[in-house]
Amino acid sequence: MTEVAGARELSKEALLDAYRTMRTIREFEERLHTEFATGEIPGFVHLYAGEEAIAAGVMAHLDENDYVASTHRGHGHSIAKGCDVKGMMFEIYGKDEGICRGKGGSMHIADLDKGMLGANGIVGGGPPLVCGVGLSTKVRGTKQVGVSFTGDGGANQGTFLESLNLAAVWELPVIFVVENNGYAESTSRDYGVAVDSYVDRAQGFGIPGVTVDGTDFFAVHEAAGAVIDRARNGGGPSLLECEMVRFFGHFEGDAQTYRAPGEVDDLRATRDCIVRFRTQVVDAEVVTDDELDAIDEEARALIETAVDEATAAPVPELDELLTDVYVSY
Amino acid sequence: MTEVAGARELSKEALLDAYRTMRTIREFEERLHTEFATGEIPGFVHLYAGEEAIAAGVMAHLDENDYVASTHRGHGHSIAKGCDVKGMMFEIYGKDEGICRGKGGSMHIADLDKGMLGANGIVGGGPPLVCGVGLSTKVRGTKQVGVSFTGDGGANQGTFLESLNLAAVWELPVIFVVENNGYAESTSRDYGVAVDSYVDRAQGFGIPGVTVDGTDFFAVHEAAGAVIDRARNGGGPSLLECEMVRFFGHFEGDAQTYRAPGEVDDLRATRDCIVRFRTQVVDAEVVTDDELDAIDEEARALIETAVDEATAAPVPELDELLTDVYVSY
Amino acid sequence: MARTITMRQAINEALDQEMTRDPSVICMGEDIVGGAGSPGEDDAWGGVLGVTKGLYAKHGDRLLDTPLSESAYIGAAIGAATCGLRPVAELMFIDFMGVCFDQIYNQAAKFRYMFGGKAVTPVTIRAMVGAGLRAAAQHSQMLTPVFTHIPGLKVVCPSTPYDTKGLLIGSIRDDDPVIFCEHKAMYDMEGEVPETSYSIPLGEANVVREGGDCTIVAYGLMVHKATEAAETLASEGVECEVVDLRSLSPLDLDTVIESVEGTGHLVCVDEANPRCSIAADVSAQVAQHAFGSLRAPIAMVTAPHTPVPFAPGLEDAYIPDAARVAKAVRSTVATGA
Amino acid sequence: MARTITMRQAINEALDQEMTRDPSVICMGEDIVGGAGSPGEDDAWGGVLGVTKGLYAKHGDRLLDTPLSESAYIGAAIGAATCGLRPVAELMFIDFMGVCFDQIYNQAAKFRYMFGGKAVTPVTIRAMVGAGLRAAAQHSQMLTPVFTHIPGLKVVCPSTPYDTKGLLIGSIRDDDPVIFCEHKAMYDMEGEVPETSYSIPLGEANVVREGGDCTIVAYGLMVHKATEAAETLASEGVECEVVDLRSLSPLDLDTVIESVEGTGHLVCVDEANPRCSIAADVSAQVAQHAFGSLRAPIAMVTAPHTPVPFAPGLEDAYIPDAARVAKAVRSTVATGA
Ligand SMILES: Cc1ncc(C[n+]2csc(CCOP(=O)(O)OP(=O)(O)O)c2C)c(N)n1
Ligand SMILES: Cc1ncc(C[n+]2csc(CCOP(=O)(O)OP(=O)(O)O)c2C)c(N)n1
Ligand SMILES: [Mg+2]
Ligand SMILES: [Mg+2]
Repeated sequence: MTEVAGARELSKEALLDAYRTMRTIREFEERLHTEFATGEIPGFVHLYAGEEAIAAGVMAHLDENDYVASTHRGHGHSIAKGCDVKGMMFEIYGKDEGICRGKGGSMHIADLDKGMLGANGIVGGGPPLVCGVGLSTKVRGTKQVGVSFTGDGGANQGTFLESLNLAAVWELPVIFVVENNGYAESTSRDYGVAVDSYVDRAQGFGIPGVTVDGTDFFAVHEAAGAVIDRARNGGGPSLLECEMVRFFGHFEGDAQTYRAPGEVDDLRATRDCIVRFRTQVVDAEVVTDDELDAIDEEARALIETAVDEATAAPVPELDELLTDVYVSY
Repeated sequence: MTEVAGARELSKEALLDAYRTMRTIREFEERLHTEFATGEIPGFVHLYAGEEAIAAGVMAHLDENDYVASTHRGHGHSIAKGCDVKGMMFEIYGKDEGICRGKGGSMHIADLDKGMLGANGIVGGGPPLVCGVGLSTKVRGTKQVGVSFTGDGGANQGTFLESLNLAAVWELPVIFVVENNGYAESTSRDYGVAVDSYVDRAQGFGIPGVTVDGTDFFAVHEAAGAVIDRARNGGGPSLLECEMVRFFGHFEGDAQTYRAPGEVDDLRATRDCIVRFRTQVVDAEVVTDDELDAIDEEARALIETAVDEATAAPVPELDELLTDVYVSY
Repeated sequence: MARTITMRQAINEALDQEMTRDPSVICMGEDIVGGAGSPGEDDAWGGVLGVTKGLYAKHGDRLLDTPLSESAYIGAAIGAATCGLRPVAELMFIDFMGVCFDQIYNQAAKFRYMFGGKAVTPVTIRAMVGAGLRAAAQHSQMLTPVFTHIPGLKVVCPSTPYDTKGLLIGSIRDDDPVIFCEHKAMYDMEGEVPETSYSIPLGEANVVREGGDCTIVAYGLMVHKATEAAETLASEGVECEVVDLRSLSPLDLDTVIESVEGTGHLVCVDEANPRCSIAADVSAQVAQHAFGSLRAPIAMVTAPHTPVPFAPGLEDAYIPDAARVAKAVRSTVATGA
Repeated sequence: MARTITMRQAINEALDQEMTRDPSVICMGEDIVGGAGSPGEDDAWGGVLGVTKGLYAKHGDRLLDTPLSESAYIGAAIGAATCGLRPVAELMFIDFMGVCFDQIYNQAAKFRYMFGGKAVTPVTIRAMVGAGLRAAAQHSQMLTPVFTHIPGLKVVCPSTPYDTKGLLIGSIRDDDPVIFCEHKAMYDMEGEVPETSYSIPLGEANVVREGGDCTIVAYGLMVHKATEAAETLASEGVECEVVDLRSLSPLDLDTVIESVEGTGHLVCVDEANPRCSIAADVSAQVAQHAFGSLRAPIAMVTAPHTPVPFAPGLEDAYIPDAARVAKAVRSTVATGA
């Protein structure tokens, strides 16, 4: 019932946008999973499937002037923040027209024009950077906010913990989203952390927080809206913990024997944020199945084209090796 | 009254030992302050005067098999942990017979045979090391504990915060003492931290804690006894926050204009842990003024000799420059 | 008896044998066991590329998974080393050193000196180095020069399974802190390795190929590029002597100089970035101590002064290859003939 | 108009003028104002050695004291640089880089390359380097080679108040991350400095003394040791050309080579530890690119491969001095004559 209520509070356009974002991410990730198996995709690839509601629910409150610092598992954040999907696919294939000219790959997708400060190969790399975003908006008196995403494992990194303190002390317009999917690589969240909640931890630094079910788009959307609003209006930083599920391995190629047998099938059957969203909005009678099917098809076609074009696209010229080290030398 | 009660619980020998420790530290530091002004003492010197009750109160529960990691303000911890006082003085003067052969100086006084893992020039350097102490005792099934000292400023360093988590997760026999003297260099503790208590912060990591008045030896002694006992008997880590006062500048040469006018005089008049201890034990009628005066004299004589000998002592031979880099090369 | 095993197996065997031999040896790192606290298998990963797989079954709690906090657990390994253990800590990718470098260079490396010789810190820090896995700028660095610069640290980077086993055992037994660099593109490389335990002392280079025309100094993966180049050159009538440094600190300069005295020509190969690199270091020391033996300019073949690019073609161009080494040799040999 | 001021004042003036000129310039660091939140004076310290004293009175909240958390605030400076500010962050002692190095070399240094040229990161990180203040092993390092090794970082280390002001202004205006190294033993050194604002571009060495017999390459405090040696040698009839690198990355190799072509002899002086040092780097590059001009072995005069000792006599022996430089010059000139 509440879920239906949540669905009724958003405009139809907003609902369709959110669905499009989540569906595009899911399609992107499922397809990468398949393509990776063929051996066509180089490097380490960490998929966001199952976690889409967080990226969509948070980013719905941001515009291009707001900045986001992502993680190694960055495709979802990038798509939701408005990065060009084809450009991302080209990047992951290491092609010249990639969003980073093929120089970054999956772990370093960034587009500063869109406010995407980058996926990050270093766990805990992002939180200090986002404090800088908050500082820059304070110094200039603008209304931008910065959002950093950190996993349940990354929330044990000193850089993250120091950033909580700095943001609290300087009252920065910054939101720390903790994406708690229960695992850091193969290690259980409960092995790496001795307390139940990251919110308690944040409170020990003077940062208020809230925990939501990250498979419920509306819960994420509402909580994110509140903390982003507060930050934007001078109310300081917050922590938003999202409990969520990871549908694939830590990275592609992970046999996942550390998970319970049947765990992923169960999660897919019972905790799929996209299925849940669909049920919510259709039950609320604000969107029809047909409308959502059309978006499914749109997403499918987009990713299909993206993969086709990416595989066919030219690789960077070799002299690109030596460019972009300095602005001026 | 309670103060008197506290004094009555300890043996006379323990009380005299505690007084001797505190008095020796005070004498050491006051004398260094004077000597530094003459220009005879090289380098950066951070004095512990005013904070003696913490070193004495904590170390009373440790023996040579327990390990301590100290800070840049390490003289007090070293003396209380049993380092040779003359050797320390020689070291601070950069002499060959110094406890570190003159190679370390004030900021690196260490004696592993006494369980002193070193003063540390890096704020936050010690807490991870002490986790290693705890790990080593767990792996070997011994009963040793590790104690790290960190200032109110240092408690914002990522290394300290990560160590809280590691100790909690591994349930290490480790105690984190936060020496809260209100300042990190010239910066107020309240500028650097957005919460009232470091105990709350530790709880966010799953570590229990307690705050005591660090100018009350008996309060420190009792609280430290409890947490060290718990750690020694498999009960895991704790944090002990001591509120305390610094009688000198951050380092020698500091004009301290960031302090309120008269602040230090007030503190010396009202919050001197040694004066308080003396009153407590004499009021409790367990120790006489004469007995304490004798210790004062003893401490004075010891430091006097230490300074005399240190100034006269030979400096290291120049070929010492190249020794001790590796055990084997 | 020697059998053919991979470098991955050689590391695993070295750890296994040292843990069996010495109860003070423990291993720790993120996911080095894998599955800690998780509902599935306990010994699930054995490290991110499976190097420590199976050790948990044999040694149990002396292998510890850690929370994601490199400063805390690398520091804990160092602290434990100062009070009697002999920990082997895995940093996973050497690229992560930036979040815990203080514990390594200001603590472990300096204790002995700062404390007037009284501390020993027998810790070994294992980490993957090098490019070639399309792992991009933050997972492909060498960074060997950064550690080599620091007095008090020993730095090892083996090129064969045989050396890997012996040098890892040597590192664990060494009483100084050692940075043990494993090239991730070489884990599947095979070679003959004795089953029994043996230790190779740190600080001894290995002449892996003899030749009188030009000395090529290399380490890690680059030894193989150097050897490949040497084979090509042999067919052109140019005989190269390939010196595998094995240990970057301490450095066996004597072996390098002896070789240069014989050949009069020197090419230094390094997968690290060029500035202040191992290649530069060896070149400079030879230019100072064996200048008279040099008959031509010293050549350095290194990665360019850029981060490691992701795109496979660019990454391949980034890594020094046999062709570039051969070209450098040809040019120096031609000059000084 | 030029007046005589100290290096400390030159830094202060450069910061002052840039903050006045460009509202996007901010300064941050531990105690760079001093007294934040404390009951006494607000602007109490101006940094641990008083370098930023007085700037708060003029620029107020654009100078920020920070909590004791280098990763967080250095990272914040870097993050702010990517979105439009031009922060100058003070790391206090360069020795503290170990607790925040990741933000510097994996983040700031690599953004531009990893992101395909789209990011600019105009951050300047000021830090004190060098020995001489009896500050011992963890407060006296150079570490300049560590930063120089990393592609994407620029590294500057001035030797005079004049250069300090111009290079600091140049660094702040530069769109790349710059590590600006201030030798703490030189803060009181005086020199002529124009009152007006001026910028010295990064990557240009300076020939501070001309001479035809031997080239001495140095930077920072060592420039003065080199010049002192050159003066002694001049009285012996040996004329040295002293090249002050000023910027270690980018490196002005052309100026070095041009000088060596004239003199045929090279001595590289570096206060850093020897392995993979700046001295080694310059030596190696000359041995590769100007070998033909060399008439004798290249000599390196550096600190030993040890941490910095505390005892004054040992520390003085640690730091390269004019006598050692002169000796190296005499020996190379004698050899190649
Ligand atoms: C500093 C650092 N340490 C370790 C790693 C290796 N690593 C990459 S992802 C990861 C686990 C991250 O877990 P979490 O933060 O929960 O994010 P998730 O993968 O679950 O999204 C680890 C250990 C790294 N990239 N950087
Ligand atoms: C990593 C690091 N950052 C900064 C410093 C410089 N520094 C030395 S002591 C100090 C303040 C420490 O304050 P606190 O932890 O409260 O200890 P206190 O001096 O009050 O005993 C600072 C900033 C340092 N030594 N190491
Ligand atoms: Mg996770
Ligand atoms: Mg303090």
